[in-house]
Amino acid sequence: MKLVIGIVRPEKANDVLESLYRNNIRGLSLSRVQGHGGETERVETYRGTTVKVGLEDKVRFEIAVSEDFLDQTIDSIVEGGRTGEVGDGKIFVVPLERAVRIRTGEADQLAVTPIDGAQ
Amino acid sequence: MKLVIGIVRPEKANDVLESLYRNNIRGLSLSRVQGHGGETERVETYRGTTVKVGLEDKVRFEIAVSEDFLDQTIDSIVEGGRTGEVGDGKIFVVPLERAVRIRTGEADQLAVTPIDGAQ
Amino acid sequence: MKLVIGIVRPEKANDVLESLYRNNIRGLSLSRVQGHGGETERVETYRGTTVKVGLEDKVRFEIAVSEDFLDQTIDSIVEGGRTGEVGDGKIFVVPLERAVRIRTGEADQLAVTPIDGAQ
Amino acid sequence: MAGIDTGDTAWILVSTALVMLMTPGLGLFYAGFVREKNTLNTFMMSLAALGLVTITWAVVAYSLAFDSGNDIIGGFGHAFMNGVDFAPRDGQTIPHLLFFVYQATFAIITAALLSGAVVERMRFSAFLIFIVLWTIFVYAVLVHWVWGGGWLADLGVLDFAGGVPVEMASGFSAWAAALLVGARRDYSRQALLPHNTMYILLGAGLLWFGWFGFNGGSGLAAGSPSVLAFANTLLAPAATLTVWFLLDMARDRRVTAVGGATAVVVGCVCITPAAGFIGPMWAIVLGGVAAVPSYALIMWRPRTRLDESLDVLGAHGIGGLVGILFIGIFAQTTWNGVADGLAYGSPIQLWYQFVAVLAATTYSFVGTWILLKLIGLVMPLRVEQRHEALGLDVTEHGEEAYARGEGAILVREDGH
Amino acid sequence: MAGIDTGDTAWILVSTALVMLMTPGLGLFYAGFVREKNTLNTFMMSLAALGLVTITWAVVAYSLAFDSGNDIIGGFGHAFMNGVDFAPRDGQTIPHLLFFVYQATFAIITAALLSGAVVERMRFSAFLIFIVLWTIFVYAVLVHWVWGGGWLADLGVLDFAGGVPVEMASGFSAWAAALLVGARRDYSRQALLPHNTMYILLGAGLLWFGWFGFNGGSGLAAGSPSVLAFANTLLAPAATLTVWFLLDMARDRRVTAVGGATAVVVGCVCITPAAGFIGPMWAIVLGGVAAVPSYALIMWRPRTRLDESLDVLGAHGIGGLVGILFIGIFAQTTWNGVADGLAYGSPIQLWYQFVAVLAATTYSFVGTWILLKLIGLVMPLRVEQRHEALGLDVTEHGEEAYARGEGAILVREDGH
Amino acid sequence: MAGIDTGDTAWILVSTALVMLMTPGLGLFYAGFVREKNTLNTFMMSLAALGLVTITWAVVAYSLAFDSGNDIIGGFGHAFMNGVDFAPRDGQTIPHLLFFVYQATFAIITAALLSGAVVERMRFSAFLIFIVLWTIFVYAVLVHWVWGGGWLADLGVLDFAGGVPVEMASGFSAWAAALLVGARRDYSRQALLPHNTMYILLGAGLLWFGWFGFNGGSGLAAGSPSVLAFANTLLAPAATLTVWFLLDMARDRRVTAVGGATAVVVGCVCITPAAGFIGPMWAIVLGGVAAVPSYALIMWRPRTRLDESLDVLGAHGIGGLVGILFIGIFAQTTWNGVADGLAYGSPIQLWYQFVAVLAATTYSFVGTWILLKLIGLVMPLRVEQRHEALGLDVTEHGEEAYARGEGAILVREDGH
Ligand SMILES: Nc1ncnc2c1ncn2[C@@H]1O[C@H](COP(=O)(O)OP(=O)(O)O)[C@@H](O)[C@H]1O
Ligand SMILES: Nc1ncnc2c1ncn2[C@@H]1O[C@H](COP(=O)(O)OP(=O)(O)O)[C@@H](O)[C@H]1O
Ligand SMILES: Nc1ncnc2c1ncn2[C@@H]1O[C@H](COP(=O)(O)OP(=O)(O)O)[C@@H](O)[C@H]1O
Repeated sequence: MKLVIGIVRPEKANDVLESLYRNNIRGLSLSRVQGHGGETERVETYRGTTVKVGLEDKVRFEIAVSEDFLDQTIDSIVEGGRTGEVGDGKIFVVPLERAVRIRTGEADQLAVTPIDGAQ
Repeated sequence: MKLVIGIVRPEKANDVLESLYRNNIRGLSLSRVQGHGGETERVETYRGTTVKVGLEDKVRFEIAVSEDFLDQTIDSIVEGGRTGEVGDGKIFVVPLERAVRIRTGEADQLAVTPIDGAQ
Repeated sequence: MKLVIGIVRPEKANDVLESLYRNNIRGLSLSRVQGHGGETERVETYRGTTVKVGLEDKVRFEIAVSEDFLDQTIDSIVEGGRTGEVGDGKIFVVPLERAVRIRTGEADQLAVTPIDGAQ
Repeated sequence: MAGIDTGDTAWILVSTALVMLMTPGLGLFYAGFVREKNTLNTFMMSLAALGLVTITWAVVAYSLAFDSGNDIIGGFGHAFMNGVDFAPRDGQTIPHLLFFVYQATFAIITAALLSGAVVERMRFSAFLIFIVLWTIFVYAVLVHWVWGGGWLADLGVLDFAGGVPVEMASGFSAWAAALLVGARRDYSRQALLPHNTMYILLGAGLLWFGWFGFNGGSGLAAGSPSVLAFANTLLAPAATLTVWFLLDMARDRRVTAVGGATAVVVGCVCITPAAGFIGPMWAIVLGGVAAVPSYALIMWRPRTRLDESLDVLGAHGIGGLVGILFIGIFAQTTWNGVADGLAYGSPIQLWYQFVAVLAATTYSFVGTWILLKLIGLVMPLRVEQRHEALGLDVTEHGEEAYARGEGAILVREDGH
Repeated sequence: MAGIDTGDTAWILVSTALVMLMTPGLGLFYAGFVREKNTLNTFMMSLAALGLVTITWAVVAYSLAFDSGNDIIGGFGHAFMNGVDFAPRDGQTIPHLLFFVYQATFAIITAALLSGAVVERMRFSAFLIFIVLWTIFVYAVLVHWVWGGGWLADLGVLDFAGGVPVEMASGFSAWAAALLVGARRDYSRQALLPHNTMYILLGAGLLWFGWFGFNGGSGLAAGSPSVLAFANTLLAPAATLTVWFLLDMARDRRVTAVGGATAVVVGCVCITPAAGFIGPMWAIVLGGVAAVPSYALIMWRPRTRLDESLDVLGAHGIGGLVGILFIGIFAQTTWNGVADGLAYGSPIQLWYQFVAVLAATTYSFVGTWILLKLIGLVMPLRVEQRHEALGLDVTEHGEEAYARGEGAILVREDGH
Repeated sequence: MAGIDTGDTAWILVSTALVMLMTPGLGLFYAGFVREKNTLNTFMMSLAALGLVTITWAVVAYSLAFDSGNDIIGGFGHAFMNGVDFAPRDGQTIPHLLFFVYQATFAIITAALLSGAVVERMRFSAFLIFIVLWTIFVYAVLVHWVWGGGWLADLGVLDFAGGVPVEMASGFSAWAAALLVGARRDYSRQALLPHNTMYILLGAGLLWFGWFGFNGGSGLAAGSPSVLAFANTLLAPAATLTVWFLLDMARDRRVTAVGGATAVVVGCVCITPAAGFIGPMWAIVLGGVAAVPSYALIMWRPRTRLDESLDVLGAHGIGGLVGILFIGIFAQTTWNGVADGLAYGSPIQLWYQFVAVLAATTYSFVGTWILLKLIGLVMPLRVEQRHEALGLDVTEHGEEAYARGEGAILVREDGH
């Protein structure tokens, strides 16, 4: 299993989500981060205080997947997140040794597959 | 060493914390994330704009532990975080190659053990 | 490649950034987290409700680097983030199997090196 | 028009606007106290009062309160605003219509206050029905008793700006409501913290600002009683604030912001009934004295089973009660031109005030209990447990207070 | 001074302050509707109106509106506030200078309203130029027509507090502006959600509060018309709120907070022209009735291509139109002392009102179209696409609404 | 009561409420400027003024300011509000009690202004003691000089609404306080950014709104001087805003929101002393002119070692100074009925004004210096370094502005 971390533009987060759902990747978590990369810095002024801000808002996806879904997941993120301009973000893949579903205690593969529409 | 990532309901975050403390796991970081899993989507309306929101608020724990504490950590999270309903969340375990305590520069095992009540 | 996670005091985040930039580590993401470690707890009161809060605000850096940059990265964080008092934070290093630049689809090493000042 | 004074009219117009502003101010104040997931629901309970209670007031409640009727309740002579026009009421120098609308804003804010007891769990529709009925059967009745020619007025009870129908009524009704609606599921199990203390502070500021119209306007003119009431509305809360700081210091060596905001409200509450009846130095004393019982109750209440969530009883019920009794002791003819209290030679006044306390607290507690029992027969008073956990903003209103675009996928309803 | 009444003066002073407060209130209301990255820009459009429109008003627009002139436009007699001093205008009991400043606050808020059509994309400098020109060529002209002795006044049109120059003018100008500036890039592709619904609710509260001065002050005295207008400004929005709740319930079984705030505005808008002309019970009816078309338009509009982002047309244009026509039917001499509508025996009034609708909507739509076309010749109306994506706070103002120190590195300009 | 005018009374009642609202408005404004961890502490300094300064005023400061006494200081005749009742003061048409309470709100806001110099580091208890003493020994004295029959009044100094005791006093006291309390630890090392610019904008809106009562009420009646002052309070800040936009554009091609909010304050400040003395077109000029020195100082100050954190000196000290001098040149009897300035043939007035500047700046700077030195002898003025790093909300008040339940574990004090 792998843990896929995808950092994308906030305005593309929805496209990434839709593209992931379409590929049946339905378990994921996301959070807001700020990133620095090749983008230009901006200058802000508050009264007499001038600052240089080198960070841009990004959305960070964290998705645990089984080996078979890995490529699909990466492709979905690339597809949904790309604009072609600097700042589109990165995907990182980290090995995942164990996954546990808290509700049931189930481990591994099963845990990374969500229960459909269950309630 | 392992890095344990636990994603739980916000309303259970305190129970998880208490259960971790009880098991002497005292170094941890947490953040707010939004997750998508098997939960049902909800519909929101703002004037004429209707949206489908598939994300729920969750709290993400990140805990570096030495091998010996791993099971205890996982059990604490499961115990504190379980309600039995869909949406309880997941635990992911990732290998951890190095850990450094910034204050002292100490590396590895030592770094993941907090100093008791010091300061 | 490695994924370096550094958790530092919010008031030192800028120093860490400056020290990373100086060492030519320019791709990174950061987010706000709350951490528990060896720090003392504080008591807060809201009308008749008294609570014990054991969490401190921290900033979490996430930096993907190639092997050669690893030590430099760790050193930069330690250097920029240290005050010497309990609560300075931790650095965790996790193996990174793949890195993809979303804009181009480039994988691995290339993806972790940002494009200079490009636009 | 004959008998109308433009200066008096100007001041009551303003006072009305000020009291109206208190309700959004209260919405803000209360919204700060709840968890993020219930922010909108909490504010909406105040906004709902601005809508429904106004209409209720125009249709029937005003008439029941202020039409002559009998000792217990007014008649239907002014139902649907019949006869409410420009000619002033007896002894007044402002248009009847203005009196009507000024009083309407009192009915609104009082109903909105009740929300404090039931936030984060009450079904919105049940709350709507509750405030409409409460305005008719509890509020209008109590108003009639003290201001509409009812038995408390006849007795000689003094209540300048609403210790009986506003403060004690909301406080003791809140108690009953909290008992009947029940505690929040997480109450006393989790820390339920104010999600935005700035809302609380700014809300308290707006409430205090509006209270100048509430008390200052209750003289129904720009004359001496209004000026006295106005001045006291600065002095008393200032004293409450000061004493609250000291109490906070004594307890924990730290002055709290939530405490400061609470003190503002308690100070304004305690002076409400007394504002036009006691001298300014006594107002300072009252403000200081009233801090103590409210402080004690507000600190103690969360350790009990009673989830009267935002302490309407502690702030309004007790604050109003203290103010009403204080009049009985320190009312002073030289200031109010009307009556003296015990300290100035007229002990009977304290008895009148005591009767008012008994009547107001009992009637409002029992009345609210009955109303909620009845409503509970036709619909559940609370939302489902699962909804309570998710938060009422999403479940009752389908909105989030601080929505973010991420993860919100646009629904194109007509397949565009 | 002879002819001046202190009570009237007091009330119009207050009314002016109240109307002034509406503009920051609107800034808050509108800022809540946009995404976080455009918060400051949105508020700044309102603040800019407080600066630039005030100066424009003093220099020339007031004169064009209220100096005698001809049927179409006033003269330059009061340019640079010439002759605007303490002596009251004919038939008024307040100083001319106060009348000037009261009217100034109307010009300000009306210009600020236009921002609702173009948030999140219009170049700030273009907006500044636009509101200056619009105040002169659209607003001042329409004011002259109805209140400055122009042809609509001559005809017999009734407009108490601004159905023509404020509500319909802003609404239909917004429509034109939205067409010419074009939709936001993400419009109808992404969910563009209000980033802070509490701003919207509190903003609506402040607007309603200020509207008591807007309508209540339009009698220019503390007399009966003002009191009637004031009372109606509580009653009508309360009815709109109630009906809006019902409409929301009918649609989705849930009452929305954004809807509630919108209802407040629509209710205040619809009563604006009618406030001093119809009786209180008709005001309640008007408030209820006016909810329906505005509701329908506001629900339907986002499904079209027209990104009139904050629905100025739906809330103000349509609300004002309904109010203007309603007068034609239900105006009542017994209440207003001036004129009856169709229902009270004077059908011609409805015709006058209808002419006012035609004139106001056409003139403002066309006028705005021409002005923006002209401005578009000298500068782009919109920011660059890349800037729109980044947000206008950072790109147009160099600031963030909620700045955090992390990542902001201090620039020491002089090498300290 | 004889000699009382209801219209005048109505307007001063309202003005008092408006000025009172300025203090929560200021709390909001200032809280926006600090970092999140000091939000509540900053607001609490304003709220504390509402409590403690009010009581100080009632007990002794009012008497020292307005009781006859001598040229330097008033007597104790009105201590504990002795003799403050309904009978108007000489030459006034409002109850003495109302005059007292109106002036109280001035004392409150002035003390609250001082917090701007010392936010994010001053010990809360030291601040409380400071404002009480400052109100007595600095504020009351300066008030006596210009308005209480003191030597500046005798000389012929004109100060309509507080250029001397409010604006210059707070500005130059802030300078002294910043020097004595010392810079924030992170000052000039880290970017200290406003955590919520919307608070700043809304706060500025509320301040402007309140300032209509501040200046407009300083005529103590609803007559011509009040109307002039009121109108000028719209015009001058509008001009300041416009010029500030231009200055921002010139510097960086971008208009800033923080700048806009600052301009509002500077504009209101500069017109404060002059409001009832100069004609409206001169008010516009003053507003525009006053923007320049304040702008320059506010841009330059952060590059110095002086951490006068929220630029009370730049906004209030300099703004007030410019306004005071401006009167000396452009005061006009045709508008004010009292005195002419240099441009209208009376050059001596400028000299009087110049004396007022010298007296106010010196006395307030030195007085504050001495008071803080004395307080520093009994307690540290600053919090501990570690507390400063953690933030004063948590350390001084035991609260967070935006608390979240996660990680907050309920303490059950009595083992329930
Ligand atoms: N080495 C890295 N480690 C962690 N995050 C990174 C790294 N490089 C880039 N990022 C994230 O990706 C975002 C976009 O990266 P950037 O280099 O600007 O774009 P691009 O990939 O298009 O060249 C950054 O804002 C940052 O959040
Ligand atoms: N594959 C995954 N990767 C990352 N996070 C996940 C994944 N699956 C679930 N989650 C997180 O766990 C939460 C609960 O998951 P869900 O599948 O709804 O519950 P359950 O585990 O009870 O079936 C989600 O909201 C999401 O935050
Ligand atoms: N085992 C851990 N796993 C994850 N985060 C940790 C761990 N230990 C510490 N941290 C983070 O580091 C911060 C500082 O740690 P702490 O132990 O207090 O300081 P120090 O390293 O100086 O002893 C904590 O607030 C927490 O955010």
